[in-house]
Amino acid sequence: MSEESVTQEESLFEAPPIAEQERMCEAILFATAEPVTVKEIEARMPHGCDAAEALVHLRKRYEGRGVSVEKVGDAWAMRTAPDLGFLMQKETVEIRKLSRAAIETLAIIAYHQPVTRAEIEEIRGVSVSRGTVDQLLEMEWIRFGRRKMTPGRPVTFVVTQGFLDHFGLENARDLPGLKELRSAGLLDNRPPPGAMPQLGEGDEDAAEATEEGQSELFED
Amino acid sequence: MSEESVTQEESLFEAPPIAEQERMCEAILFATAEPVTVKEIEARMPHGCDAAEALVHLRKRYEGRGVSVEKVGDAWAMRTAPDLGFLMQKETVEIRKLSRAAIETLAIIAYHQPVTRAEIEEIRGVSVSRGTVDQLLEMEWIRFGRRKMTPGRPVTFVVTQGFLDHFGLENARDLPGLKELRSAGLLDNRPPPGAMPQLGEGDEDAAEATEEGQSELFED
Amino acid sequence: MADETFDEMSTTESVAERIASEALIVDVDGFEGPLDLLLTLSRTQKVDLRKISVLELARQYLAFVEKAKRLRLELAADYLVMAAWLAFLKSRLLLPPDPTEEGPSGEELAAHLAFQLERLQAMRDAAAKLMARDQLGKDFFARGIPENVERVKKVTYTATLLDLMQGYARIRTKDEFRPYVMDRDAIFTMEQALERMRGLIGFAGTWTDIISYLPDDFTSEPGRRRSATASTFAASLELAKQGMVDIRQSETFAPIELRRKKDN
Repeated sequence: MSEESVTQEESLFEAPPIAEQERMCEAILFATAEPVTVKEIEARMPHGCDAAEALVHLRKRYEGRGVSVEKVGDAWAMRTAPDLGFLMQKETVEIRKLSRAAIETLAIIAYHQPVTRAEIEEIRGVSVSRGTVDQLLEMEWIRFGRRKMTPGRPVTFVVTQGFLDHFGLENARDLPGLKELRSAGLLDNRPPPGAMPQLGEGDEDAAEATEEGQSELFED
Repeated sequence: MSEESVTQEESLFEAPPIAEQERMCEAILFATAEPVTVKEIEARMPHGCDAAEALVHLRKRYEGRGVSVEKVGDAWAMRTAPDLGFLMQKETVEIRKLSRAAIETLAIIAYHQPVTRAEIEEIRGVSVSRGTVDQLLEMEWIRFGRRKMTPGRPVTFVVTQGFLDHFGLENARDLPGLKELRSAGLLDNRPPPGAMPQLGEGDEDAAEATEEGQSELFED
Repeated sequence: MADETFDEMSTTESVAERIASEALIVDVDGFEGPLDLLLTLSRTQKVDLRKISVLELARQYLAFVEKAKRLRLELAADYLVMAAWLAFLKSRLLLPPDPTEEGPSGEELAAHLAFQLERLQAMRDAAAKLMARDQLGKDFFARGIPENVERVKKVTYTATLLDLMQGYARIRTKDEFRPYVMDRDAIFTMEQALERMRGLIGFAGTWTDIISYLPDDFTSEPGRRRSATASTFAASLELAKQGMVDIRQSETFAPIELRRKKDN
C-alpha cells in the first residue's frame, strides 16, 4: 500500500520551480556555518530538485552583495564579503599562531598533496616534528590521505575542506601561484642523483609517490 | 584637538553610498551572533551612515527570498523564511530489528486473530506491554478488530494488509509452516486448566472466535 | 681546499668580524637545518637562485662550519654530514672528471642542490602567499547564528517471516517446556470477579448475598470457593466505591448483601 502511494506521489508532484529551489538552497546555506555538500543539500530538498543548478543561480544573485555564495570543494557556503571584514572586529576570532615550521609544512602539503612525511622532510631538509603534524590535524586543516603504494605503504597527508574554507579557496587547484610553480618544475619530484645526503628514511618511496599524486590531483 | 580632527574627518570623508551601506548592514546582520540594534550597526559602520534607511532597503531586497530581514524588538536579524523550516530537518532512517516481545505478540495476533490482549498474555505467559502493542499499531501491522461479545467487551487485534504485504502473504491463512507447526504439536492451543473461567453469555462468542478462527486458519 | 678557506678567514679576521661570526653561529639554532642555512647563505650571492654558484655556496658553508668548530660550538650531526658532502661536491666540481669514477657528475649534484634550494624557497613564498590570503574569521565571516539542523531520526522496524515463525514456535514450545509456575487454577481473580459482577449487577434490584455471585464452578471445592469469595467481596467493595451498589451487613459474620444503587 505504502509503496504504491509513494510512486504515485513522485509522479504527482513535480520538483518545485527553479526559483523556489534557489530559495531553498539560500535558506539551507544561510542557516549553516559549515559548508554543505550538494548531496546533503539535495537530500534535504524535495524529490527531483537540482541543487547544483539552483546554487549557480544563487551565487550569481549574491554577486557584489555584502554576503557571497562560495564554493568550497564539493560543498557550498555563504560568507561575508572580504572587503567588509573591518565591520566585524567583534566577530574576529583569534587564529592560532602557527610556527614557521607548521606554516611551511601546511604549504607543502597543500601544493604537493598527497604527500608523505618523508617527502615533506625531503623538501624542508629537516625532520617534521610530530607536534607540527598533530597541530595541523587538530585544526582540521590536514587529514590522512590514502596510503602510497610504495614499500612501507606510508600514509599521506592532504588538505581538508576546512582548509579550503578557511583560506577562501574553491579548490586546491586555486592555490596561489600553483601554475607558476608547476611550470617551473618546482612541484616535480626530482630524485637526488646518487649520493645526496638522505634526509628522512622513506626517500625511495617519495620519488614515485609524489609524481603520481600531483598529476592525479590536477587532472581535472 | 581631537574634536577638531573629528570634525575635519567628517567633512573630509562622505558617508558611503546607500547601496554600499546596505551591503554593510547585510554583512553585519549575517555575521553577528545575535540581533543588532540600529545604533550598534551604525557604530560599526563608517561615520555618517544611516543604518535605518539601509535596513529598509535590505529588508525590501530580501522580500520573498529564502531568507528574510526581520525586526526583533528594537533589533534586526536575518532569519530563514518560515515556510522553509522543513529544510532544517535532516531525516535519517534507521532500520531496527523488531524486539522479541513485539515479534511474539505479532505472531500470536497473526495466528490467532481476532485476539484480545488477555488472550495474547495467556498464550505468551507474560503480560503484553502497552508499548509493544502501540508499536505494532503504529507500524500499521496490526489494527483493532471488532470487540468480543464477552463481559467487558474487550477489543481484539487483527493483522493488516500492510502486514501481509510486508511478509509477502495473501492471507493470514497462508502463513507458511502452520501445518508443520501443528503436526509437531506446537499449535495445540489447550488453555491452562482453569485459567479461562467460564464467563457466562459471551462465552460462546469467545470460543468461536478463538477456536473457530483457528480451525478456519488450518483448513486449507 | 677546506684549509685554504680556513686560512683566508683566519688571516683576515678582526675582532669585529669575530663577534659577527659568533653571532651568526650562536644563531645556528635559528636555522632549520643545513638546507635552511644554505638558503640563507645563498642570499648573500644576490643572484637568482637558478644562477647561484654552488661552488661558492659550498665554500661559504664550509667556512661557516670551520668557524663553528674553532669556536668549539656544537653543531648538530646534520650540519657536519652536509659539510662532508659539500667538501666532496667541491672537489668534484674543481677537479677534472675522472672517467673511471662512477656516479653522478659534480654538475648534476650541484644542479640538484640548486633545485632543492629553489624548491624550498618556492614553498616558503607559497606559504607566505597562503597566509596573506583573506582568512575565515579574520577577513570574512560565517553565519553568526547558525540554525541547528534538527536531526529527525526515523526508525523503521523490520522482521522476517522466519522471525515470526520462530517467535511463534518459541512461545508454543515454551508452553510445553515452560519453567515451573503455579497454575493458578484455584484462583478466581479480582478482575474476573469484577467483570462477572458488572455483568450481573443490573439484575440486583433487591438485597442479595454476595455469595450468590460466586461462579458455579467455584462453589464446591473449598479452595476455589475461598478464592472466589475473597475476590467477589473485594469486587463488591470496588463497585460500592464506584457508586454502583450499596453494601450492608447486619452484624459481624452475618451475610454481606448488596443491591444496585437505586438512582442507577
